[in-house]
Amino acid sequence: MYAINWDVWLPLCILASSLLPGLLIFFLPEERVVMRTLLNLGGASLKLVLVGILIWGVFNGHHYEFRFSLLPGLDLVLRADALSLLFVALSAVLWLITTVYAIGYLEGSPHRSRFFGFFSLCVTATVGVALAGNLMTFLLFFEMLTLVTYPLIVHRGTQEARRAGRIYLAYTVAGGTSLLVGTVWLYGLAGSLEFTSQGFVADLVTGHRVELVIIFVLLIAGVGVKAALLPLHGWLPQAMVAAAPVSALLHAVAVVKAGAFGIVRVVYDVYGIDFAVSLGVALPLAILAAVTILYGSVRALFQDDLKRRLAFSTVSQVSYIVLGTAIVGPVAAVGGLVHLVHQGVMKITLFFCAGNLAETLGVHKISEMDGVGRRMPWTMAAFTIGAFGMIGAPPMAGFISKWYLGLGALEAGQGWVVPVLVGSSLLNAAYFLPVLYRAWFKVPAASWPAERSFGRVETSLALLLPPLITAFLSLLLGLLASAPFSPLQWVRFIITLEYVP
Amino acid sequence: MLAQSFSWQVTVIILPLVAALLCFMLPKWGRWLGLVMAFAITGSVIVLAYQVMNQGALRYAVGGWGAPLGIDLYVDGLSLLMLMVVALVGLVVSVYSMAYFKAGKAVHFWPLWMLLWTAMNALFLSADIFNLYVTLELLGLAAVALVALAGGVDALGAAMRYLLVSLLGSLCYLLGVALLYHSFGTVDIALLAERVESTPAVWAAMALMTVGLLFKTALFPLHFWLPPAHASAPAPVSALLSALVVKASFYILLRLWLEVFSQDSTAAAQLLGVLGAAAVLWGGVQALRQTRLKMLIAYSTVSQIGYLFLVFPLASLMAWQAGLYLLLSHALAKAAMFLAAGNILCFGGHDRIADLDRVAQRLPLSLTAFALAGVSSMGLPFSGGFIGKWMLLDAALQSGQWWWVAVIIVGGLLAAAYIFNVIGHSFTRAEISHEAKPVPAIMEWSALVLALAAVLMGLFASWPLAVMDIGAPFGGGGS
Amino acid sequence: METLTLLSWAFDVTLGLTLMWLAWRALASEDLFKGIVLFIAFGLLMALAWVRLDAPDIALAEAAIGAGLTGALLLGALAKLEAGAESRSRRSEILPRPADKTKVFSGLLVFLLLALVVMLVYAIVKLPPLASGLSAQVAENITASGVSNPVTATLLNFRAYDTLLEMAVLLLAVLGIRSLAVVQEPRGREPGAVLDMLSHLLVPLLILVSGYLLWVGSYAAGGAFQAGAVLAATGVLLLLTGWLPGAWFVGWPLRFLLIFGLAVFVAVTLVLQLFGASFLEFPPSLAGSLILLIEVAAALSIGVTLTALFLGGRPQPEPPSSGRAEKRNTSGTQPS
Amino acid sequence: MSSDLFYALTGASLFTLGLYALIKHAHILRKILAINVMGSGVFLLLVALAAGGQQAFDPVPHAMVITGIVVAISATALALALMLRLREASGLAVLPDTSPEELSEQLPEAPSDVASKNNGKNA
Repeated sequence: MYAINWDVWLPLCILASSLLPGLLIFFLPEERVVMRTLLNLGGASLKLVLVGILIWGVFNGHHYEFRFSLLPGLDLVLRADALSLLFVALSAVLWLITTVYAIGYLEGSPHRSRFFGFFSLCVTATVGVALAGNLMTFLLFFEMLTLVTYPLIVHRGTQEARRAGRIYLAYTVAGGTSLLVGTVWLYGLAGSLEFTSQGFVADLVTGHRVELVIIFVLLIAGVGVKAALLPLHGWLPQAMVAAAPVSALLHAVAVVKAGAFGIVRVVYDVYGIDFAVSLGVALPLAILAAVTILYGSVRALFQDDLKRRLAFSTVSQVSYIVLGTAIVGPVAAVGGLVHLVHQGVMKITLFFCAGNLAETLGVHKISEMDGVGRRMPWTMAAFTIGAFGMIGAPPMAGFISKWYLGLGALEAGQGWVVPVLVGSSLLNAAYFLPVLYRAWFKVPAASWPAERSFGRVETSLALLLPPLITAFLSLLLGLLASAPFSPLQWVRFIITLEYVP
Repeated sequence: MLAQSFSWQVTVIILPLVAALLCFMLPKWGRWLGLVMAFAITGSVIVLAYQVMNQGALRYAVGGWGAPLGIDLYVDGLSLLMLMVVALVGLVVSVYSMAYFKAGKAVHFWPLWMLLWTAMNALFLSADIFNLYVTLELLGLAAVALVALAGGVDALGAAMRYLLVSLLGSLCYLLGVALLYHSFGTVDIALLAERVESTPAVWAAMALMTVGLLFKTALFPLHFWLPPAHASAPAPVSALLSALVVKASFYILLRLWLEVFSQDSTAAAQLLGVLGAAAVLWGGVQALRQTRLKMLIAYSTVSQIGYLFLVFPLASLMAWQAGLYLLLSHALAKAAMFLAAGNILCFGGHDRIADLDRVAQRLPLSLTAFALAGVSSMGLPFSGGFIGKWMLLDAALQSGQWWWVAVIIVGGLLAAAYIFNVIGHSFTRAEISHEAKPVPAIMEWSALVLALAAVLMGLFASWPLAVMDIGAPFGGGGS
Repeated sequence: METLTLLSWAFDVTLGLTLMWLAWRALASEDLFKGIVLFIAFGLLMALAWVRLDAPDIALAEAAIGAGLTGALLLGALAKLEAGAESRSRRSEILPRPADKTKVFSGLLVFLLLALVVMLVYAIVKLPPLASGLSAQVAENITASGVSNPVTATLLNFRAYDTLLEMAVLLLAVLGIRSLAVVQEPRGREPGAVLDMLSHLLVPLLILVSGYLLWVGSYAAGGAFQAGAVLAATGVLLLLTGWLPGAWFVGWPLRFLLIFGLAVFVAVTLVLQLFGASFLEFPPSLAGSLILLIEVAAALSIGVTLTALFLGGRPQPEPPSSGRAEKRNTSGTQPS
Repeated sequence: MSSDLFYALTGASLFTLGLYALIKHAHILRKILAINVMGSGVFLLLVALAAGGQQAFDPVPHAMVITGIVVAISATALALALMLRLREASGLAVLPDTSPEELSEQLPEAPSDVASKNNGKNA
């Protein structure tokens, strides 16, 4: 059945599977709930199927690449390579789940057509980022992601939401500009922007070392804004005023992940890890990541607002990916990269649960969570799994990441990383365990701030199922880490490409 | 024989002129005549484009005399793209105006607009600097009369100022024409390009013509007349002025600099660049300070015009292309913005940014148009503005003049700030305070179509770039 | 150099200096009326300068249009200004506020203008002495142009396209004025007996002169614009004596007359194009008659157009209130 | 110096003189006069330079000047009509002297244009 041109069009179809439903949804009247749901879920499922085909095809030696000339010498390239498959698969799976959750969460609220339209566009941009075959395409979708996320953040139209939107834009537009300048400059030097494993800069540019360092800083600063690297993280805790599905999207599926993914791309496929080391930029990046890890954890400790605490936790956790990328050594790289998946699955669970608490009981603050485990046992069970994963307790997914990271750091002779990891894990425990303690062991207050009843179940099924599924997934990711086709194995495969000449 | 003498260049000029006469003669039918003719003009521009793409640049001797005695019409990639963007924006604005102008104003609008169109088409096709003067006057007077159509004190005052500035600019230009004619005995651009040498008269002509055209193009600090004029005109007129009319004088400037003044003018080019940079920044800051939407858009035009002048100090092929690309996408985006602002103004009866009153929900199409056009103005993907900005950055970095990069970046950030300021205000939860007037769907869609065109320019850049090469208008100005 | 007698030299210098002095006084005089009168005088002296420069065609055009009609327009506008001033505050019209610019600004301005003068003078003095222009080409092609007056040949054949667009400019001015103002009612001003009698005498004479200028334009100084201007002078005279176009006239007949010249121009060239000529190309055998045809139509239109410019608005046969009310309504949608 | 050259220089001076008056005077009628003087200066220069040569006179600048004169009267007429209309609306025959930035806040004393005044009140 595979005609040749499917190898060209499949990546585009994956993009279109969320783009077209998204555009259609904009024009749906508010009350066409069934049609909208159908479009949403249909698009999400179709995307999942297409991604499945894509992965299957890549395994069977197909080379998927879509090319479209933007400017003379510069193409828009969508290509399925090993790294992009990882991210595409992650976003496709999590998008489906988040869509289900969002449909449940926003039931009856105004302007849903607009919301879901941008929601779909957001995922489209993310998939574009994942499939980008050169830095130009990456930049295009990365900027598009900025734009389509903004309406989601300000969706509620409250004063705080608009303020968060403004802050988000201030950071991301500035970051985008930095990325743009870096990209143009690099293009001027190298004459090409095609991602290649082990990087293209070393092959195409001779000399210009100072410029290359500046460009590296520009690029990393550009993508680092979305990845919430230390001085650029300010928008993320603000953005938690958005609705829970949006937070899930920001933290786990799209924005933050796109940033982290971008760092991986820049280090591996633009500069190449060896060249980055020879330029002397890898170690500073690793140190920055380590500082971010500790800083995020410390800040998380002092937040009473649950979503804010989770947001700072994200700041910390995403930098594991950066850390793994920047430490020179395949093992650490595996740990970092696999955390892209693991953190996504775990953090989305946590945000779903936080959303459930807010939506069902009106609980927003940790201090209001006393005994919430008795009222909503399933939700809190999922939360607990996610939290333990974050802490890095074996056999959860998070443990795998941290284990590889530590091992890799030792292997690369960068022993200083281990205390960072340990310290961070302790901090993780320090900010998650009290929450769990409160939820399970404290006596509930007489009444919840704003309780809604859902009959026999603790909350609506559309809200309950997604966290359960993702919690289960994060268990599975840890338990079956060494099974074939697990993200871990996949990441190992990617890393062999990046490291073996 | 007939096929040879029949020229689409002439058709493109004569059709709007005939349309103006007809609209004036038959005022009752003016709107429909105007619309039909708008389609006809657009059609003939398309045919002309087809012809030029197949045959390359075309020169046409009016009256069969040929330069220097007669006047030549010349169309190459540069003029073709200008004609096409005028046709596209003109067509959409015509459709929009069908709904916008009620009977009383329509009687005046249509003939004036058709004469404006005549002036622009004639201007982009002319290869003769004195003929260009006549088209400039036609253009300026038509634009002024259209601004005055709004009728309020603001509009009349702005139109008056605009008229005086426009006449001043024309006279400066004409003085330059006189000097050039007497230096080289011709007013044909191509012949001038052959004969030109560096003499005091040429320098004086360059200074005079450049200043005159800068007045009309509203480059900082000669921009003072633009914001009130563009903001107080009726919405379709604002769109035409901001999108097209200021570009017409820029086009002449570009032609002259490319062909006639191309030799050793680096210092002057740097000066233009500096003024452009100042315009980018000043326009952006002023736009940010505005409380009225249309004033904001007008200042945004001041800022965007500045970008076009950053091209002069770079003077590489890529830079010229970038400038033209920015010009085209700005034309589309700015027209879309003014039309969208017109919708908002019609809808709520005011255009105060601070209480846009949930237009995001109530006029989603117009707001989308504004936002998409805004994306192009900011230079974010996917939009023509992004492509232009990319090329401009590339050209700036390659020429080693990195300081322009800083200007481009800050300008983009300012644009993002003022655009999102508007969009943010449309996402409020405020209670609806105004009784709103419904806006005809055709007006909303018109704005959106132009905005989408600006977006599409970000995806299909190869084609306009290929058209730009026809006749190599930038070939002589290369590095 | 020709024999430059001291006398003619002195004449030229005196004329030039007088021109500058008149312009200066016209622009600087406190009284606007005086300024306009001085400006008209300036225009007439300009005509004299054109004669000195061997440009009788321009001299005619300048006298008729530049000085005569422009002066009439200015005086008419001033009259309306002052008529309005009686009902409103007088302060700004009679004594114009000096623009509140600072001294620094004035100094800078003077400096810049001096620089401009120096630049211009330098450029002019340094112009290459041999600037033969296009006289040779014109002379070469004059026989094919259909007329023997080279200026008319240039205007209506070599550069006829300019003239076409220029007539569009004229039409545009009328369109603009008609969109701006409505001439509501006859300004029932009784003309003086002298003026009335004069007009009876002058009108036929002027029409005759106009026709003559048109005819003579093909071989001597004159042509459509000069003829049109004289025609317009007739119209202005009629308007001044209180004549207003009848209601039947101000509708489509007037509009038709306004566009007539352009329409004929376009129609002629389109018909010729059907027969294989290129745009604005007149076959030499027909050129003379075609140019005359176009000139007649153009002169008529120019005359009506210039008169309409003097009228200063759209004559309104119906009650004027409707146009007014509608104007207000629509302007209500504009930001103030 | 030939007399033609002298006329050309006169033209240049008239241009500058008009420019000065255009900028200095506030009354629109005077600005319109200034524009006309500038125009005359340019025309004079255009023709006087052509007459400079010894050859037969060059008719092309003459035609250009006639075109220019017609354009000038068109512009003058439109400007005058606009001035009268502005005076009718605002009571003043001067340009709104306020800086364009303050356009929306201007008109403290403009009495007559009902529509725009009402608008201002709504604000």
